[in-house]
Amino acid sequence: MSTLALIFEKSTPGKRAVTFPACDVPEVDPSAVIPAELLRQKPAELPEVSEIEAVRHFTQLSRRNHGVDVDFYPLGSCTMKYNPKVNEEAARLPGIALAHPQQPVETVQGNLKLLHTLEGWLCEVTGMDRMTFQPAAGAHGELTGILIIKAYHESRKDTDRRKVIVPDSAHGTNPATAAMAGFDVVSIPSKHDGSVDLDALRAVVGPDTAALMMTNPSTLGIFDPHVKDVAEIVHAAGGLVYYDGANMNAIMGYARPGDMGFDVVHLNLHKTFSTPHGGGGPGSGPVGVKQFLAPFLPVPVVELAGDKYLLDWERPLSIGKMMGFYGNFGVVARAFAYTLAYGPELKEVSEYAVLNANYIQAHLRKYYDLAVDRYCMHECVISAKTLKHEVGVKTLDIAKRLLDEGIHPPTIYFPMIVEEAMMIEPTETEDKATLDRFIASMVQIYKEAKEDPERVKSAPHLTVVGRLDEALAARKPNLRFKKDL
Amino acid sequence: MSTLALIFEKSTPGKRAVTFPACDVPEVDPSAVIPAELLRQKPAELPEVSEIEAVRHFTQLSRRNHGVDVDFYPLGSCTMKYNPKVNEEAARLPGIALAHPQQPVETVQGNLKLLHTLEGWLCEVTGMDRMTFQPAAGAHGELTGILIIKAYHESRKDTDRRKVIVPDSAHGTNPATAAMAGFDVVSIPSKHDGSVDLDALRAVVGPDTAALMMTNPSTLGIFDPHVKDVAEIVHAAGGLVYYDGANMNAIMGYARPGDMGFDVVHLNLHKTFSTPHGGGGPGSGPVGVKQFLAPFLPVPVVELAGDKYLLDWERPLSIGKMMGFYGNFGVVARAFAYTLAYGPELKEVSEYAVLNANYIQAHLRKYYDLAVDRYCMHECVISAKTLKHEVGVKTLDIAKRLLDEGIHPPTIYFPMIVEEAMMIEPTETEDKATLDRFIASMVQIYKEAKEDPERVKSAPHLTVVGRLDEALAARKPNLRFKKDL
Amino acid sequence: MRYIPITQADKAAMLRDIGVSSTQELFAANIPADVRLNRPLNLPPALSEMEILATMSDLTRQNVTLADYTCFLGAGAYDHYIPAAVDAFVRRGEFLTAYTPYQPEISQGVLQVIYEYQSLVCELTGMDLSNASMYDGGSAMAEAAGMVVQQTGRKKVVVASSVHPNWRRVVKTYMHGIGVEVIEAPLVNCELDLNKLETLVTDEVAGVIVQMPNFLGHIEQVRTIEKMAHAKGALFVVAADPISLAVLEAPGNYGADIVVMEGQSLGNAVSYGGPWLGIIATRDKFSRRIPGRIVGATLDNRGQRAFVLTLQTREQHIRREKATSNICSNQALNALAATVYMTLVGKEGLREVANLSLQKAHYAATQIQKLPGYKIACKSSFFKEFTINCPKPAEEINRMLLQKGILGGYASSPDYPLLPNAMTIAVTEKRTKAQIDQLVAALGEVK
Amino acid sequence: MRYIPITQADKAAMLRDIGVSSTQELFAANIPADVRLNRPLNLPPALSEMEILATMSDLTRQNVTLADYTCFLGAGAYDHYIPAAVDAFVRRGEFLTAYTPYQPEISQGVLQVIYEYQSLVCELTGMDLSNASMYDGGSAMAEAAGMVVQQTGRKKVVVASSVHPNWRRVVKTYMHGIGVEVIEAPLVNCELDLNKLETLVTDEVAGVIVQMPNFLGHIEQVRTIEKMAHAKGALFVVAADPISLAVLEAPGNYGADIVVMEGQSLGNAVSYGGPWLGIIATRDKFSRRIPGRIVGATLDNRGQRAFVLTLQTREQHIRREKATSNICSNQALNALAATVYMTLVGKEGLREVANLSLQKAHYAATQIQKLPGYKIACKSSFFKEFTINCPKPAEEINRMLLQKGILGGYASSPDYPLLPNAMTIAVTEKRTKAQIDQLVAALGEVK
Ligand SMILES: Cc1ncc(COP(=O)(O)O)c(C=O)c1O
Ligand SMILES: Cc1ncc(COP(=O)(O)O)c(C=O)c1O
Repeated sequence: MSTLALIFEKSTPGKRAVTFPACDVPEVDPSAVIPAELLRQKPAELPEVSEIEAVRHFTQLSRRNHGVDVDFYPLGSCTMKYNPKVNEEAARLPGIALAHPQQPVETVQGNLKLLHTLEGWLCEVTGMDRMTFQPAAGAHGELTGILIIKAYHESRKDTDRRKVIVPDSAHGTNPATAAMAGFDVVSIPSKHDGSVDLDALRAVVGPDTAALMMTNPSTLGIFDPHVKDVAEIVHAAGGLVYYDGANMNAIMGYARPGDMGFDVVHLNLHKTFSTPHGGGGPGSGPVGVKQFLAPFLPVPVVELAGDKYLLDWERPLSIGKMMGFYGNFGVVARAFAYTLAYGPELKEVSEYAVLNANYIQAHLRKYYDLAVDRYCMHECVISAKTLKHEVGVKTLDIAKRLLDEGIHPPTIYFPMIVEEAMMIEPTETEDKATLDRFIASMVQIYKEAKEDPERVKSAPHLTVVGRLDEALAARKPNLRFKKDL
Repeated sequence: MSTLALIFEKSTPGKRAVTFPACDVPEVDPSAVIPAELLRQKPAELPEVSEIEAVRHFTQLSRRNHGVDVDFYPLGSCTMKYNPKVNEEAARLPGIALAHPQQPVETVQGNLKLLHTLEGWLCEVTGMDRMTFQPAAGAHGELTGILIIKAYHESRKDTDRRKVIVPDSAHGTNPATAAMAGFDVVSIPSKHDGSVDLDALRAVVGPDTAALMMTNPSTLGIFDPHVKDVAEIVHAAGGLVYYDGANMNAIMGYARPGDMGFDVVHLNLHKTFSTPHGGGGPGSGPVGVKQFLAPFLPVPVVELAGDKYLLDWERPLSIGKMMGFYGNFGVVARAFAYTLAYGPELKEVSEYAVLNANYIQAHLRKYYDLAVDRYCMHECVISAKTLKHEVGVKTLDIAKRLLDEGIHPPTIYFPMIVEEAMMIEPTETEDKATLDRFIASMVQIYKEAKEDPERVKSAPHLTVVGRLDEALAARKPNLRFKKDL
Repeated sequence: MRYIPITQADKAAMLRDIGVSSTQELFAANIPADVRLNRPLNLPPALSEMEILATMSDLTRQNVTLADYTCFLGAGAYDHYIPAAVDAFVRRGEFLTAYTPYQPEISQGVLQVIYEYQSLVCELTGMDLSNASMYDGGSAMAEAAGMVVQQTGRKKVVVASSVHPNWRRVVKTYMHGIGVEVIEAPLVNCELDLNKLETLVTDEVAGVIVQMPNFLGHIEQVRTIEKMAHAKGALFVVAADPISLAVLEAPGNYGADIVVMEGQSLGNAVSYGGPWLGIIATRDKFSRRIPGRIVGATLDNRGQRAFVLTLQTREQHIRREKATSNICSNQALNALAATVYMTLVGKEGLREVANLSLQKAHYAATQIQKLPGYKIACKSSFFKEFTINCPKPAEEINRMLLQKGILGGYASSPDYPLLPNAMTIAVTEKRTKAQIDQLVAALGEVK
Repeated sequence: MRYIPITQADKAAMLRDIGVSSTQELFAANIPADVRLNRPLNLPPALSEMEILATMSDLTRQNVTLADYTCFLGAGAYDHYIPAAVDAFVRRGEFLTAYTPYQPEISQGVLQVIYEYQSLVCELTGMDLSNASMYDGGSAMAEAAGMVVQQTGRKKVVVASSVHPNWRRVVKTYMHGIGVEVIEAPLVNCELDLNKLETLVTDEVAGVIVQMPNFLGHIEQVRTIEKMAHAKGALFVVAADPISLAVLEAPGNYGADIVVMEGQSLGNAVSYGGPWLGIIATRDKFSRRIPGRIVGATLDNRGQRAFVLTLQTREQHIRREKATSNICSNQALNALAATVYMTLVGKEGLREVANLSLQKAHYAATQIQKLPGYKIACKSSFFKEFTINCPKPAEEINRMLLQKGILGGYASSPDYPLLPNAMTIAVTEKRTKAQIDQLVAALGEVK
C-alpha cells in the first residue's frame, strides 16, 4: 500500500481523460506543411489514463504530503506562514489570471496599477525608492540586485570592483549569486551570533569591493547591532550594500533596510507576504533600490503618466531583462491582497513573529543548546550538540522523530556555522497551543533520546515511508521513468 | 493522534478568522430598534479560532475520509461514479452561482434555457413528456411524483384510491414516500430475483389502488421481464405507475420508462448524471411525467414563449411547491454539463456499467452466493450466507475488512430480501485494473475468512478508528457538543 | 466516452470472463424486446470538456449576476459574504465525492463535520438537537409541520401569512398529502394580526408556524404567539434567519418547539435557488420524531471517541412506511459549507455580519423614508430587510434600477395586495454606504 | 491582525515565560535605536477579506481578458485549454502550502510529482534528464547559456534573432554578468540565415541557441544548425514549444544538448506573464551541470521505492559560490500543473491539441492570404503561429480588432524592422472556425 505506482505504471494504451473537439476547419496533412525530417517519428510516451485514474493518482499523492494547511511547519528561513485562501481567489480573478502579457497597455491598466501601487507600498516597507517585480524568487532577486550593482559600477567606469563580500553565515544563494554575476566571492567569518565581524570586514574592503551582501536579521535570527556601520564601511570603500530581505518578517514597521543605508534589497513575497510555497515555488523576489540605481532596473518599468499607466522600455542603463515578462504576476497579486489585509499593521506581523520565536527559545533552551544566548528575532537557532555528545542522537534524528508527531521539522544543519543546528521559525500565524505542542514534542524527544536513543535514531516510525537511502539515490541516479522496451 | 479535537475544543476566547469592515453608515443602537425582549441575551457559542486553525481542522478532517476521488466506492444503489471536475467549474460560472432566484425572468434567460433544454433531453432519455427539477433528491422526487398522482386522482374525483403498492424489494424511500403522501402502503412480496410477482400484484390491485411504485432494474440488479405487464395490470385497475429511476444508469439508451408504460419517473442526477454526493447530498431528483400529468407539476414551470423563457405560475391543478425555488439548480447545472459530455453516447454509460457489474459477478460467484443466478444489470447482489454458516464470518465483517484495503465496501444488508446481502455497483467509470483489485481483495478476504476468521471478524485494522459502539451511540445519544459550564 | 476507462482490449477480456460475446447479450438477457429502444437517443452530439465550458459560459453569460449588479434583493436569498476558505473545503475531493457515511471507520471526516454542524445549529437556535440537514428552508418547514401533526395527532396547522409565500406553498403541498388543513393567519400591516390569530389557534391546531423576521422583514411578537400556541396545546414552530440570531433572541429561549431555517446565508451561494441548506432543530423530547440523518458520538473498540450515524430507527431504510420522513440524501455539502462558515466568522464575526446588516438596512430605510413618495410600509421593527411603499409599482421601479446596475428589492404587492406598490429591500453587510446612497438616489429619480 | 492567532491573554503568558514585559523589549534588545522606524508605516488602512476581494475585482475589472475577448495573441503566451482538473490539484492544500521536499518521509507526494514531471519532460523532449523546474522559459534559456559556457570554457554564445526578443534580453543580461559575448545571428525573412550563421559559429563559440518554432512562428533548419554547432565543438541549445512536440520532432532526436521550454501552455494560466514554468532538459553527460533541484528514486529502510532530492552537490546550499546556479525556490506548483495537464491530455490528447492548433493556424493563414493587402511574410513552414504583412501597422489594426472583441496578433515590426507591418498570429485549439472567420472578416475591413 505504501508504494504508489507511477502514473506511467498505471498507463494502458487507448485510455483517455481529456479529449478535444473534432477539427472544424478543412484539414491539411501535417506532412504536407512540415518538412518530413522535422516531423515527430515516435510520439512522446505520455501516460494514457482515464480522468478518474488521474484524479485518484494526484489525490492520493497529495495525501502523502505535509503542508502548512496540514500542520505546523517551522522551517527556519522559509517563513512558512499561513497562506490566506482569499489570496487564491484574488489571483484567479479573470482580470489577473486571464490577461495576456502581450496585451496593449490600454487593456491592462488594472494590472499595471496593481504593480505600481504595490511597488509604492513595498518601497514604504523597505525604505527604498523604486522596485521591480521581475525576479521570480529570492535568489533571482539577488542576481537582479547584484547585476544592478555591477551595471552601476560599470556606468561609472569603476570596473575594478570584482569582489563581493559575503559573510559565512549567509544563505547559499548569496555567494552563488555573486559568482553567477561574475564576481569573486570574498567570504568573511561571521561573529558567533551571525553578525558581521567589522574587523574582518574592514580587513577585506577596498577599491576592488563591488558590494557586500548581508542578511539581516542574520540566519541566526539576530539583528546586526552594527548594521549601519557595515553599510558605512562598505560605502566608504566605494562599494554598495545589498540587503537580503528574506528575513523581513522580523522587522516590518520596526526598521527599514533603506534607513540602514542599504542600496538594494530583495523581498521574498513567498515568505514575508504569505504567498504559498507550492511544493518549492513559485515565489517572487522583488528588488528595491535607492533612486540613484533606478536607471539600472530591468525593463520594462511601470510608470504613471497622467492618469495612465505605461510600460517604460526606454531605459538605456537598464540591466535588461531577468524573465520573459513582468515576473510572477499571479504571486505578486497575492502579495497585494496580503498587504491590503494589513496595511500599517504589518508591524504586528513582525511583533508576533518575534514573540513566537522567543517563546519557543525560552522553553527549548532548557533542553537544547542555544546558538546565541540572547533574545532572537523571528527565528531561533538551537543545537543538539550536547545531546549528540551525550547519547549520540543527532539533529537529523530529532527531525525524523518530529515527523512522527505530524510536525514538519525545523531547517536543520543550517546555518552551517552552528554545529547540529536547528533553525526554528514559527511565524506569527501559529497560536500558543501549537507552539506548546511543538515544545512538548521537542522536550519529549529530548527525554526519549536520553532514555531510549535507538527509538529516536530509528525514526520516523509512523510515516508512509521510512528513512531513505540518499546515498543510493546519488550513486545510482534514477531520475526518470523509462518504459522497458 | 487518532482523535481529532472538535472545533469547539480548539476555541479560545478572542480568536478571529474572518473579520468584517467597520460600519460605514451612521449607527443605531440595536436596542433602540429591536424590542428588548427580543434581543439576544447570550451569544451563540460559535467557535473562536483563527483562519489557520480552521483550515487545518477541515483539512485534517477531510484526510480522515474516503471518497470517489480517493479510491473505489462500489456502494450499490448509489452509483458512485466519477464526478467530473469540469462540472464543478461549470456550476461556479457567475451566471449560475451568482444569479438570485428572485431576479426578474428577463435577467435569467440563460438559466431558464438551461432548465428547459435539460428538461427536453431528460424527457428523451426517459421517454416522458415534461419534467420538473424542483425535487432535491430521489426521495423528494418520489414524494413529488406520488403527490402528482394523488392530485390526478383527486382532479377526477376518484378519491377512494388510498393505496400504493410497493414491492418488498423496494428502497425504503418508496414506502416512506407513499406514507408521507397520505397513502396506505401495500407491500407485496417480490420474486426471488426482485421482480414483481404478477400474481401477488393481481391479488392486491383494485379500485383502491392509487399507484404502484416500481424500481427497475430492481434493487437486485435485474430488469423486470414483465415490466410492461406490471404497468398494464395497474393501469387496468385505474391506478398509475411510478418508476423509481434511481437505477437508470443500467438502461440509458436501451429502454425508457415512458415506453414501458410508466406515468411518472424520477431520476437521481447525483447518481446517473454524475453530480457529486457531497458526503450525503445535495442531490437532485427531477420528476418526469406523461403529458396528461403535466398540469399537476409543481410551480413554476419553465416555458418557452416565442424566443423568451418564462416561469409559469398559473397552473391551477399544480400540486404546489416542493421547495423554496426551482430545486438544486447548481446540481442540475452539473447534470447539464454531464449530458453535454455524452449526448447520445449516454448509451455507452449503461453498456459499461452493465459490463463492469457482470465482470465482478462472474468472478465473485466462485466464492460467494449469488442472489440471482443470471446476468445482472448495473449491479450485482452477492451474499455471504454460506460463509457465515461455515465459519461465522458475516457480510459486516467482510465489509470492514475491505476498509483495510482502502476500498469502500458495497451496500450491505440491502435489499432486505437477500440474506447477508452485498450489493455491488461498480459503475462504468472504473477500469478493469480497479475491478481486478477489488475482486482480488474479495477473494483474499474469503480465503482469510476460512483460514483466520478472527482476523476478518476483528477488522478493520488499518483505519484511523476501529469498529464503533453503535449501541452506545443509540443508548446514550450524544448529538452535540456542549461547553461545560 | 468521456469518463469510461475500459479499453477495447479490456472489454474483450471481460466479456470472455463473463462468458458472452458482446454486451448486447447481457442486455438481451435482461430487457424484453418489446420495451427496448431501437434508435439512438435524440440528443445533441457529445462535446469535449472545452466545448462544455464554452457552451455553458456562453449560455449563462446573458444572466444578470450579483458579481456585476448591486443587490438589494432578498426575499429568501441573501447576498452575504462567503469567505474564500469555504469553497476550498467544499472542493476537497474527500468531502465532495463521499456519500452518506455508512462506513464510519473511513468517514470520520464527514461524520465529525456533521456532529459539529449539529452542535453549531443548537448553539445558534438554542435548541437541543439538530439533524444532519434538510433540502432547504421551505421543505424543512413542511417537515416540521408534519412533525407537529404526528406529535399532537391533530389535523390543522396555522401558518402566518407573513411566512415566505413559497414556503407556505410547500407546507400546503406536503400537508395536502396527509390531509392536514393549513390555515393562513392574516396580517395587520407587516405583522401577524394577533387578535385574529388568537381566534384561529384552537385546540384542534397541531402547531403555529411563524417566520422571524418575517418575509416582509419585520419582527413578530413571538413571545405572545408562543403563549397562544402552547395555551392550546399546539406546538410552536419558528422559521428564523440564521444571521439574525446573532442579534435576535434564540427561538429556544422563547419557547419554540421546532426551529427551521434556510442556511443559504451561511456560506452557500445564491445559485439561482439551490443547492442550499434546510436546517431543523428541536427539543430532546422530539428526538424520535425528527426526520433525516443524525450523527452521534460514541467510542470505538480502541476506546477512542468517534462519530457514527445514530437513532436510525426513525429512518426510511429501517422503518420504511413508518419512518418519520422519506428523506435519504440530504444537503451535507451545504451543511459543510455552513460549518466552515460559522467556524470562520465565529462568535464575534456572526455578530458583526448581523450588526452590519442591521445598521445598513436601517440607514437605507432612513434615507428612503426621506424621499418624497416613499414610506416604510410598517412601523414595526425589522432586522436586515424592510418593506416600503413606492410611488409606482415596484416592478416598474426595478426595471429602471436594473439600467443603473442595481437589482432592486422584491415586489411584494402581488403576494400582499394590501400593501400598495410594496418593495421589500434587503441590505447585507456587503453593501457599502456608497451603494446604498446610489440606490436612494436612483429611487429619488422616479417620478 | 487578520492572520495572527495570539490572544492578548496568550501574549501575556508568553511574555511572562520569555521574561520580558512587552514585545517592545525584544525589539529594543535587537534593533539599535538609530535604525528604528519611529512612525507607523504609511500604508492604506487594513481591509477585511470582503473588501480585499471587492477592491481587487474592481481594480482588475477594467482589464481586457481572454474570458471576454477572442485571442489570436501569442508571442510567448498561449491560450491553450486548461482542463478543469488541473486547478483542482493546484488548490490542494498539501501541494499548495508545502515547500521544497526537504523531509522526504512526509513529502512523497510532491517528490513523486516532480519525478513524474521530470519523466514527462524527458519523454516530450527526447532528452535524458530534467530538473524540477526553472523560473520561466527565458531564464531557463539564460541558464542553458551559462551551462554551455561552463561546459566548454568558451566565452561567446550565438543566439538566433528569431528567438523571443525578451528571452534574448534575458540571455544577454545573464551573460553580461559573467562577461560572455552574445552574438545575434540574423535572419532572412522569418528564419535564420544559415550562411551568415555558419560564419558566426566559430570554435570560440560555446553554444548556438535557437527557438523552434521561432518567435515568428516558423520552423528553423535545426538539423543543419545542429551540424554547424557541433562541427565547431559548440553545444546546441533548442528552445521548443512543448505543445509542438506532439507534431515536431523531439530535439533529442536531432542532436540538442540542452532543451529549454516555456511550460505555460501545459496547464498554466497566462496570468499576465507568470507564474509559469521554465523547463530545462539535457543529456546524462551534463547531469552535474544542470541547475536546480532534481528528484531521484531510491529505497527506504523498509525496502520500498521512494523519492528524494538528489545530486544536491550541484546546488547553492551545499556548494555556495561553486554551485551550478543560485536557484533555490523554483516553480514547483506550475510543474505540478504541467504534470496533471500532461497526464490528463495524455499521449493522444497532446497530439490532438497540437494537430488542432496546426490545422486552425493553417486555415487562418490560408484565409488571410486571400485578403487583398495581406500576405504571409515568409514561405517557410509554421506550426500554430505565423507572421503576416498587413496593409497598415499591426498596432493600428489591433485597435480596430479590439473594438470587435478580438485580441489581434503581436505587432512584430518593432522587433523585426525588416518585416513591414508585420503581425504574428497565434491560433490554438480553442479557436473555432467561426472565430477565425470573424478575424478574417475584420481584417478584410481594414482599408
Ligand atoms: C536568507 C535567504 N536568502 C535567500 C533565499 C533564497 O530565496 P528563494 O528560495 O526564493 O530563491 C532564502 C530562501 O530560502 C533565504 O532563506
Ligand atoms: C432505488 C432507490 N430509490 C430511491 C433512492 C432515494 O434517493 P435519494 O437518496 O436521492 O433521496 C435511492 C437512494 O439511495 C435508491 O437507491
